[in-house]
Amino acid sequence: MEQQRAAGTIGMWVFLVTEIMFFGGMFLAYTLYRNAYPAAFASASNHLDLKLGAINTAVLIFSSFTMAMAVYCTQVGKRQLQILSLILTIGLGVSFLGIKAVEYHDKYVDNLIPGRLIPGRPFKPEVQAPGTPFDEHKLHLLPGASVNNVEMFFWIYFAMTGMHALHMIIGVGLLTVLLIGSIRNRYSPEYFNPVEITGLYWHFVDIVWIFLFPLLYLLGRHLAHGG
Amino acid sequence: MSEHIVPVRVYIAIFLALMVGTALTVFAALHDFPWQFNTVIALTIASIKATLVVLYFMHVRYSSRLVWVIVASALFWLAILFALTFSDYWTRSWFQVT
Amino acid sequence: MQSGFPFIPESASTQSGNVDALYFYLSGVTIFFTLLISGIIIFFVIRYRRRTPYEIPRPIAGSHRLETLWSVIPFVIAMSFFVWGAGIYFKNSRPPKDALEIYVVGKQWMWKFQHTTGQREINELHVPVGRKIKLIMATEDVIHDVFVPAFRIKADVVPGRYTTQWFEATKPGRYHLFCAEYCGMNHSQMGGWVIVMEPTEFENWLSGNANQMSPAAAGQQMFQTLGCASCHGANGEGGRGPALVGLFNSQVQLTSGQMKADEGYIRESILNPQAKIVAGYGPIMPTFQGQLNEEQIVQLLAYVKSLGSSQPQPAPAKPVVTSAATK
Amino acid sequence: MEEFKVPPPSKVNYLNAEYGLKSWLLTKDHKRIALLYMGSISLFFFIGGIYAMLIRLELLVPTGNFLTSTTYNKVFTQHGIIMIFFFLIPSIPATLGNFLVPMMIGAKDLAFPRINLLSWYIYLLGGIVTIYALLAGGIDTGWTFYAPYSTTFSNSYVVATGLGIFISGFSSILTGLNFIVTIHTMRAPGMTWFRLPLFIWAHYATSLIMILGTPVVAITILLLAFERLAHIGIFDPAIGGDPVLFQHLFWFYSHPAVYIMILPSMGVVSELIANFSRKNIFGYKFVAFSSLAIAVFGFLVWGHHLFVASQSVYAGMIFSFLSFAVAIPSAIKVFNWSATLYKSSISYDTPMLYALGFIGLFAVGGMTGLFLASLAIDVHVSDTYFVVAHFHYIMVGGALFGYLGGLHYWWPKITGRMYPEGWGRFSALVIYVGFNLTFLPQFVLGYLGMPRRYHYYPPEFQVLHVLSTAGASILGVGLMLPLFYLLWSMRYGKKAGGNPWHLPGLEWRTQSPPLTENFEHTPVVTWEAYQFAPVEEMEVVGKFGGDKAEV
Ligand code: HEA
Ligand code: HEA
Ligand code: HEC
Ligand code: CUA
Ligand SMILES: [Cu+2]
Repeated sequence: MEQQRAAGTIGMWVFLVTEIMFFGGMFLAYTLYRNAYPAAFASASNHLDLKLGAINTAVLIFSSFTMAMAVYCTQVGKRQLQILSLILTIGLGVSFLGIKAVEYHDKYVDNLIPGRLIPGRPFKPEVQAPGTPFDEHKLHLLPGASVNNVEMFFWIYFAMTGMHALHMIIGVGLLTVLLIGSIRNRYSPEYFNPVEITGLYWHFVDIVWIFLFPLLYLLGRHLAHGG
Repeated sequence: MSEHIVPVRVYIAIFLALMVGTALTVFAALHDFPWQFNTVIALTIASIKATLVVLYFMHVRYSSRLVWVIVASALFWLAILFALTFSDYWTRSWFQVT
Repeated sequence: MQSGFPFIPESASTQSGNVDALYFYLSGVTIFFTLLISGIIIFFVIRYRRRTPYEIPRPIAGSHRLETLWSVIPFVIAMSFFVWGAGIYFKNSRPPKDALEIYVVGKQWMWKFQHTTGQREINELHVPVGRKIKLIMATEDVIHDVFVPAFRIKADVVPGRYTTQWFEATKPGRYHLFCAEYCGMNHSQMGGWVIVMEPTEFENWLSGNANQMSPAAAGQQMFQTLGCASCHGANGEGGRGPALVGLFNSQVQLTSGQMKADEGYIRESILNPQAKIVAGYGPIMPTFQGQLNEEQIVQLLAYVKSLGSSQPQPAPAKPVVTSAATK
Repeated sequence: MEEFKVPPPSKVNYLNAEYGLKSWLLTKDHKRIALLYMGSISLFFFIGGIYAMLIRLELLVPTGNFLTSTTYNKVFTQHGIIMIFFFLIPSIPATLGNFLVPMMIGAKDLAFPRINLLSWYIYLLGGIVTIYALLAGGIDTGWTFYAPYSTTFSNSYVVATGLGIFISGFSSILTGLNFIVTIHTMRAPGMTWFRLPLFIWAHYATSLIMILGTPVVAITILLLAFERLAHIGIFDPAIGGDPVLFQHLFWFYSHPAVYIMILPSMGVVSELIANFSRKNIFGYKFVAFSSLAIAVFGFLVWGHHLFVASQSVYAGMIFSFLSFAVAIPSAIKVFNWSATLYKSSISYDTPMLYALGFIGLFAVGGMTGLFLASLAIDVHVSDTYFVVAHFHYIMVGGALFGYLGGLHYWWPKITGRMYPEGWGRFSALVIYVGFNLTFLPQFVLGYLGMPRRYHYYPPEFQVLHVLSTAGASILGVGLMLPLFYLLWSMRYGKKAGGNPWHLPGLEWRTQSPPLTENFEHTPVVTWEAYQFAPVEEMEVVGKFGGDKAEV
């Protein structure tokens, strides 16, 4: 049993290593192009919804906390609390995805979906002309930014957040299985490995977001004060 | 593997720290620091937050050496990927402008 | 065509001898080690063949001394390969200042060459013997690669930027030109000949084909028709846009820093003018991306270059890949 | 002192424990899964081999028009893709590794038997998707998928093939994960790290590469597919992307992947050299750690595929330097194997012939890799037949020879019957001769300037191409022989018994074919790896190896 438990945990850690490398490829592309096209990336970044991004960060951190509590409650055998924590975690995860969907929709409205990801709706943002009144639906280009490279940003944005969202969806699925398991009283202080491993996965997804948030939403904000 | 059970107050403390970190990073992002300090600050805060999650929420602090090694190797390989790719791009003239 | 020694191709450039020498050295080392290892193995295999079915030889644990020896010796040999190989490579990847420039555009599946004096060729390249030649290469579509075995040179041609390579032919003759990066259906037919001629012959060839407009002249024409002149002045002397006279190879003051105006920079300035703004000017220059093919861009480039370079051209630090990617 | 008993051979073993298709398709037994894998990779090897024969046939004449250029391009691409992703990468790990890793460390199974089965299904799914792509129209990008040809210009089934490779990548990740966890947590009592057979070390190193590299190629292929489907991508110059970034990401995996292919083979060869010369490996620790060193250094050299790809000159020099560094652990292995033979007792059984062949051919393949790593030479021979010869020497002369050697060596364990020794030696010889005749001329071709992936070529290269094709036919015949006699031996071969080679390894201390649980009792290991004991003791139940070896 002990060996089994160790194997499960180590297996999940090894799996998380592969996940790190998987996201690593995209982080690399991000770093490269952010360095090459700082102005375009900052302009695009400023067009993202800072408020929603920050709220989502908080939501996800909170869900990580409830997840940690779920593991804790299983370890000490508080079943009611364990179920409650799991429900909360799932709820927060779903909220995150909901907010993300709202953001995606905003981008859709502003014609910011890159390439032909959505057939018939190519990337074609309206660019704010200098001196005209601020319009939040228009792209405000900083000096030196070119629209082409803004498209690159949005592709990286959708690729990374999309991959992250996919991981969230899988995570919510795993949590649902756990929830059913705990309602059926399957886990106990002697046997909590599934909860623990799912927790590891969930926290990992949280960590990815902890990096995505500043990289995608924050860098370059200072260039357009209050923008 | 350790049977270590992390007390609830640690979790709460970490949770609060993460929230504060988030607020800080947003706050810092809206201020104009010289040079690349905006980037440095944002990434430092993110790394601290990630470290807290890894150490406490993911229990690495209380885990076997093997888990430490696994985490470290992931970071090491990520560093390889970045360092050697940039050994190309940074020595091309592409990045001459700063 | 075939040289006397059938294991190496014709050697017809200043660098081919160096590469061959290194190749012989490596071949020697390889043959030596292969024979050494095979010899040892064969000797052991015969000498220590199993004589009785159940014999158990005495175990030997190993020897740190020996193991260190056969880690250090290969390392030292390998470093000699490295130093020698990198030395030749580094030298060969710096195009000399006084080289004759030839523009190369690859497209599926042909090579177009244009001499600064206007002669155009397809799948054939005429060059004089004893002159340093620098190829400035671009592609209309996928990655191609200019490979001339007799010169021991090869470099990929990458979409979105210029790459360069150079050679100096030493022997008149006809040499294979291959495309050495897989580029689709007729990759194997995307080639032709490099024809190396005596200088006088080459002059004759040039004058025999002199009816074409030089790339710079063609570029000048486009400069007028595309409306560049409306901002940069009829002769590039400047106006709403900065002066282009003396721009090439100068140090440009940008809003975001400083940069050398090499080929890649000029290319980018035409295709993605917003990316790097000259200090003191607004981002008003329209992009010409999608309106020009690589050949036309090359001609504009040739024109801008013909407006003179302000500084004596310093040896570029990173040849072969000097170029910048376009935005 | 722990008594270790060889059980009287039971009639029940993993092969006949259960019958019926379902018992195979739903099995969680690592040995059965290994056989499932073996069947599927053999199938892919033959498909790949037929493509190889088509290549060689077409190149018999300079302007062969038995195939069109488009078809030729598809043929070599599919040859490369199938051989690499569906044959060589899973070959040893998923078959011999799957079978033997648990047995060699004294475990009942891998740590995650169900994941192991899942990995086979994933592999199969990836294979089916790829075969679908091939039948639907094929792919013509070269196995390297370089952008922008693959993203924009190719008119072939790039996305479907990419998907197949993407899927099968997960099977390799899961196998690697399973091995790592198994080796860490399931070793039998007394099986310390330095008592592990070198085969295990090699597989551990291989698994590291699998889990660290594969995800990067997975995301790369995914991005490539999007670039093709949605016309949006990080490799597209139109929006500021760099096609060379694709090459960086691709080779970040694919260079280490060549060590996924060779390390397991090196593991096999270490076993063969030691066991067929009855001698412990000279410098066990050096050989063990050199596997890890190859796995780590292997990640530092990918840029040597980009020397002429417009990579920065300085990066080229860094990668060149590091490529030479990675050669040293390989050199250590070669010399230590040779030294192991000193004052040993060498038998000339088929597996040993393959092992000896491996050393020589790998040395040649590896040292010609050094030609390629020497910048100035690579400029000339990159993308020529020199490269083709280099990697076939390592992948066929090295990796495939190791696989064949291992297959013969463990055949009695797997099937319970011996292969016919005479046929084994004969075909090893034929393969060796055919192989050299096929690929030795290609080194010369390459230096003469014959580019690779060429359908038509200048006539002066014909002589060497004819030689190569002649060799390939011999090689093809040689490779057909094992197929026949191995299958034949499954029914008519001599019964093998638990330990036909009289060896001390744990896998030999149980019956052949083994029980489903591998061992009757969990073994307790008291001996070092490759500690040979007199045959009387190996045979006598209860006085087996271990206790005697204390001396
Ligand atoms: C199993 C597969 C495998 C292995 C193990 C290797 C091993 C090595 N490879 Fe190879 N390689 C490939 C498969 C492999 N390669 C493939 C498939 C390609 C082409 C991909 C494509 O484009 O399609 C390729 C291409 C390739 C290139 C790019 C060529 C080009 O396209 O321009 C280079 C360049 O450096 C290279 C180098 C090396 C080196 C230095 C090693 C080293 O690891 C070798 C180390 C081994 C030894 C050195 C031999 C043992 C040592 C001795 C006998 C002692 C004597 C030694 C000394 C004196 C130093 N390889
Ligand atoms: C594991 C990897 C592997 C293996 C085992 C092989 C095996 C062989 N390969 Fe291949 N090869 C590659 C990996 C491999 N190759 C790769 C990665 C490429 C690059 C692709 C690219 O450029 O994208 C390549 C490219 C390649 C080329 C270059 C094509 C070109 O650039 O235009 C050639 C040319 O000779 C070739 C030949 C062969 C031959 C003759 C064999 C033989 O060893 C095969 C022998 C096997 C059999 C013959 C099968 C068994 C027998 C039968 C099925 C019966 C039929 C036989 C007869 C009728 C005789 N291969
Ligand atoms: C609408 C006016 C306009 C037109 C038309 C125009 N340019 Fe420009 N160009 C500018 C301005 C303004 C700048 C400086 C700001 C910048 O870098 O974008 C500039 C910069 C440049 C530069 C970089 C100069 C330097 O000093 O670094 C080059 C090269 C150039 N243009 C070439 C061209 C060519 C070739 C064309 C025609 C195909 C062209 N321009 C058409 C306005 C124009
Ligand atoms: Cu152009 Cu190959
Ligand atoms: Cu490599």
